[in-house]
Amino acid sequence: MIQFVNVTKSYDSNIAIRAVNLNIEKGEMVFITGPSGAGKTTLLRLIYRAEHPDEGQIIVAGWDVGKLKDRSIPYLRRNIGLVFQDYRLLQEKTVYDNIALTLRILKVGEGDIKTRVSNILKLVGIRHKSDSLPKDLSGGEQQRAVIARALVGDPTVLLADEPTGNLDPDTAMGILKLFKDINTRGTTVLIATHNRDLFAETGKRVIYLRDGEIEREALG
Amino acid sequence: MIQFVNVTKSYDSNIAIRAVNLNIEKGEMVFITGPSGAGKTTLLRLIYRAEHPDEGQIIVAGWDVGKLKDRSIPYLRRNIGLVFQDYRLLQEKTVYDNIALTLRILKVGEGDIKTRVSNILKLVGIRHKSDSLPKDLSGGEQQRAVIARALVGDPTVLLADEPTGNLDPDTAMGILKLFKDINTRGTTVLIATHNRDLFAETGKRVIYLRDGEIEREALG
Amino acid sequence: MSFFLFNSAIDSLWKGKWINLLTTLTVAVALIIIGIFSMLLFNLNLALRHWSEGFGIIVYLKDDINQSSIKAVDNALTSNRDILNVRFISKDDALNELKSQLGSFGDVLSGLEQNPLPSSFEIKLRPEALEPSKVKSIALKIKKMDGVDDVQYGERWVSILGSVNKGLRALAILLGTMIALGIIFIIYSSIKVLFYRRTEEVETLKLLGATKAIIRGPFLIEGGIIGFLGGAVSLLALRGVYRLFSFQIISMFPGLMAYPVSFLPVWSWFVFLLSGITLGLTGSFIALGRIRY
Amino acid sequence: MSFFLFNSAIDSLWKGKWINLLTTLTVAVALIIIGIFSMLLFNLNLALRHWSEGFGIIVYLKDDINQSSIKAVDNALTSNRDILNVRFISKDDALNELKSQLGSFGDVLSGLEQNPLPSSFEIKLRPEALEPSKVKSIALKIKKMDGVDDVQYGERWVSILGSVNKGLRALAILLGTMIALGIIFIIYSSIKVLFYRRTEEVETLKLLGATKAIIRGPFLIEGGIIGFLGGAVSLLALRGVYRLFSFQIISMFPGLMAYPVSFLPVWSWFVFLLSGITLGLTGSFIALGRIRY
Ligand SMILES: Nc1ncnc2c1ncn2[C@@H]1O[C@H](COP(=O)(O)OP(=O)(O)OP(=O)(O)O)[C@@H](O)[C@H]1O
Ligand SMILES: Nc1ncnc2c1ncn2[C@@H]1O[C@H](COP(=O)(O)OP(=O)(O)OP(=O)(O)O)[C@@H](O)[C@H]1O
Ligand SMILES: [Mg+2]
Ligand SMILES: [Mg+2]
Repeated sequence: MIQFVNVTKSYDSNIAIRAVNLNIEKGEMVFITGPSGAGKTTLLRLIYRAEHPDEGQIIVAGWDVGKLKDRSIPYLRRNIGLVFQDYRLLQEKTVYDNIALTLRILKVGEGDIKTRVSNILKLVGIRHKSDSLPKDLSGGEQQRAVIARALVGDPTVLLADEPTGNLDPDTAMGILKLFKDINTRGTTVLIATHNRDLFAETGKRVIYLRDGEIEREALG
Repeated sequence: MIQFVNVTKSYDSNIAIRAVNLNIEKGEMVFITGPSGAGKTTLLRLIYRAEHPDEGQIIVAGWDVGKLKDRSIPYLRRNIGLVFQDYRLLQEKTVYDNIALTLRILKVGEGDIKTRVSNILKLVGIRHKSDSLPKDLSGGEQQRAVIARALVGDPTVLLADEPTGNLDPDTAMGILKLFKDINTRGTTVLIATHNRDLFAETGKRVIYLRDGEIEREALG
Repeated sequence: MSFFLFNSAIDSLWKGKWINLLTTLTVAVALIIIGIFSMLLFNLNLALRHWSEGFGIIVYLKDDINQSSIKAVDNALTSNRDILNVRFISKDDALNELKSQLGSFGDVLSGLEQNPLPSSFEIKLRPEALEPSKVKSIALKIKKMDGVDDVQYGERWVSILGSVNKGLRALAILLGTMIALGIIFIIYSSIKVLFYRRTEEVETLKLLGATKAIIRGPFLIEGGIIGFLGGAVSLLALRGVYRLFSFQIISMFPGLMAYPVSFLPVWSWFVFLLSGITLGLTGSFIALGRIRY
Repeated sequence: MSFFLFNSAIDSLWKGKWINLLTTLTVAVALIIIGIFSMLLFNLNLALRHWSEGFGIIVYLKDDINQSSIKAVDNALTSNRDILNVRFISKDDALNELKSQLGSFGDVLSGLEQNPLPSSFEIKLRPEALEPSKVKSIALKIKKMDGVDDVQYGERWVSILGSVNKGLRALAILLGTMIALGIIFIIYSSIKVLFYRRTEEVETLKLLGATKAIIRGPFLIEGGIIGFLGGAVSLLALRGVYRLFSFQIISMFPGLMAYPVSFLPVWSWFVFLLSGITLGLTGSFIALGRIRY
């Protein structure tokens, strides 16, 4: 589903991703971990073409991401659910509208949107905040809204960047269960996190990044 | 140093802080924890007068915060170092300028600013990012920049909201040590966090919030 | 789908209602300035035409001319397409006119044994022909006709008229360009406000898989609506200004304007609305710039 | 401290250099429009004064007037503060003038045994006195003098002059108000751009303990600099426009303007720069609004 062949990405001064080879099968659930600045976010950004690789080849769901034309990028991204480390909720829209946006871009009908959004809000536990603006949510509530937005479109691939940084352990475990469920239904899931508790005892693949290189792999 | 007497704060629909009584002595180090939405951020915001209490009295470093005149608020805040859950770094300024800002507001001379900023950057481990813009930092690097900004002014009180949400365990422990050091030098420190590892085995006071009420207190 | 685009445009219009109202009014003010300017030009043009009707050429005939030659000159003049109107003034008519012009001193002419004045034609030209060089060539052509002694016309008057026309045209180009530049700047910077408010939104939309059309759509719709409203407001305001001032202007220029001041012609209303929309769309488009993923 | 404020203003000016350049140009364009308009009014006023110098009042004296009465009228006229210039025209002068006016037909007057024309004074008024009601009252006063038969003047000419003056003033107020409104809108919305770009910054500054002065300072400095630059650019541009067009204007209005078109007077340059700064500061101040913690 996601394949990195010798991928390198550097910013002016420093190399964020160094000759990485990676192969994630359809339906897998994989964790990426490593110290701050190791390149986790950069690796995810390369997958959804927010960054262009300097070298190497990236294949995602059959698309050769490095060679993608500008106008094809939206269609790649429509297959990918994204949980951003910095949330990126639209401040002027309610939680409901923020989540509905994914579906509206996919041209889903408004009636359908209503049921799907309210289901997903219930799942992440912030249904009572449906009509609030992001600024009126606590940090953890915002994080759950972002997760809801990523899941609502039933993506083929889910990329989550530090999805539980602002969540208390109980809620974090609830979210992990959600990710596992959606993975069971066939979605490929890739989670970048510092939270060892999250992948401990899952039995899933964990990739350890350091200074842009894959240090080692293990099972959680 | 910080005293809450029967403080209540509610947003239109829901009560975020419910009749809270709290007394934090000068030089103490206290953790606040509790599930997402418990009111941790609101409690901190009440201290630096970003929110006005509906009821009750709040005394901070001798100021009656609830009765503070608009034009006195800046002078209250100059005693308080703030680590925001959502960072609030100025996107158009470099890391250096972001941190220097605190000192410039305090009318410190440029020469002095230079040494103090570079010292604090070394302490949090992002000295090499001094001239980067926030958008070019990883999540954890941004978090450390915010911590540096809060510490550089040598505040009487330090309020930190989820200061390690984006940090790997090792870096998080480094930051905790920093907080302990500054606390040893006399600064009152108040940290809101979900990260149990942070306060485990510190022997410091931990306040458990739930639904806006103090559920219990314990030593970490 | 397009319903969603339209919806989010309306939504955003409403959310930024103050700044949008401001933009609308700014566009309206700019269009009002253009409107007042057009109204002035339009009416000055009408007035010039009106005044120019008073301009005549006098064709003095030779003293020994016979009736058939007079007829020939008359025919030649009448068939000239630049000439609107031809009036024959006999020797007697001329003397009577001079007498009445001299007023109470006219009696001095009663003692004359012989009429020294020639007969003449008085010609009015079509307004279109009232250009200094044109008038000169017409006069020269007439002067060469058989039986014509001399041709006189207010050369100074024609040259003033020509100058005023030229001056107005230069002024129109100069001020018009300035104001047009001003409007472009206003719209551009107003839409930049919208855009700056929403760079984050645009970035996020890109990441969520929105196509360029989906991103641009609401901005363009918004810009178009603002432009349209600006045009409409300016028309209403102009109508108001016209109502307020037209009577005053008539009473201010009692000698100059014997007829009411005109509002802008109907077709130009549509030009106003359309240029509002076009300016709004163009401004939005420029402000959006090139969208890159 | 103020160094820091100034510094961060410069910093922010540079960071938003395109939008700020745009704002500066917009302000400049608005001021240029006002400038061209002022230049037009200023020159039209000069031209009106020049033309009005041709305006005269003729005072016809009674036929039986004696030399001492003429002297008395002359003295009375000369001592009138509204009268610039007095010229006596004797009966003979008058007849000669009429003859030369009639041109080749003037010979008809040679046969007269008695000069029927009266002697007269031709008066030029000061430009300041050239107001219809004022002219009328002067004429009436003169008519009542001993030995004066009649007073004639171009009533139509005076009323046109008055109308044009009134019209210009009305136009000045109308267009001036419109443009001033436009400028206020432009500055406001431009500073709003600055402000929207920096609401986050303002919020953060508040949380870091910045006083209102520290928050407002850079914005005000920035607005003032933009306004000043706008004023300076508009002055340069106006100077350029003047250079380009002044000669053409002279050649376009050969009859009307025998003297060169004037640029704006020096004191008005400072008015331009100062109003640029003031508008910039005012716009910034309004756009910043009330700062609350
Ligand atoms: N846009 C950019 N310009 C320059 N350098 C960048 C940019 N984005 C990231 N970097 C740098 O690349 C390195 C890897 O960054 P990345 O965000 O991938 O780290 P990360 O593993 O996600 O860290 P964290 O856990 O702190 O979020 C860091 O040193 C960072 O400073
Ligand atoms: N501005 C606001 N308007 C309305 N409700 C608000 C506002 N700010 C916070 N709330 C609500 O108040 C409650 C407490 O919020 P607070 O941010 O204090 O929680 P928290 O303990 O910091 O949570 P987290 O760990 O998720 O950051 C939440 O239910 C939140 O939705
Ligand atoms: Mg990251
Ligand atoms: Mg919080």
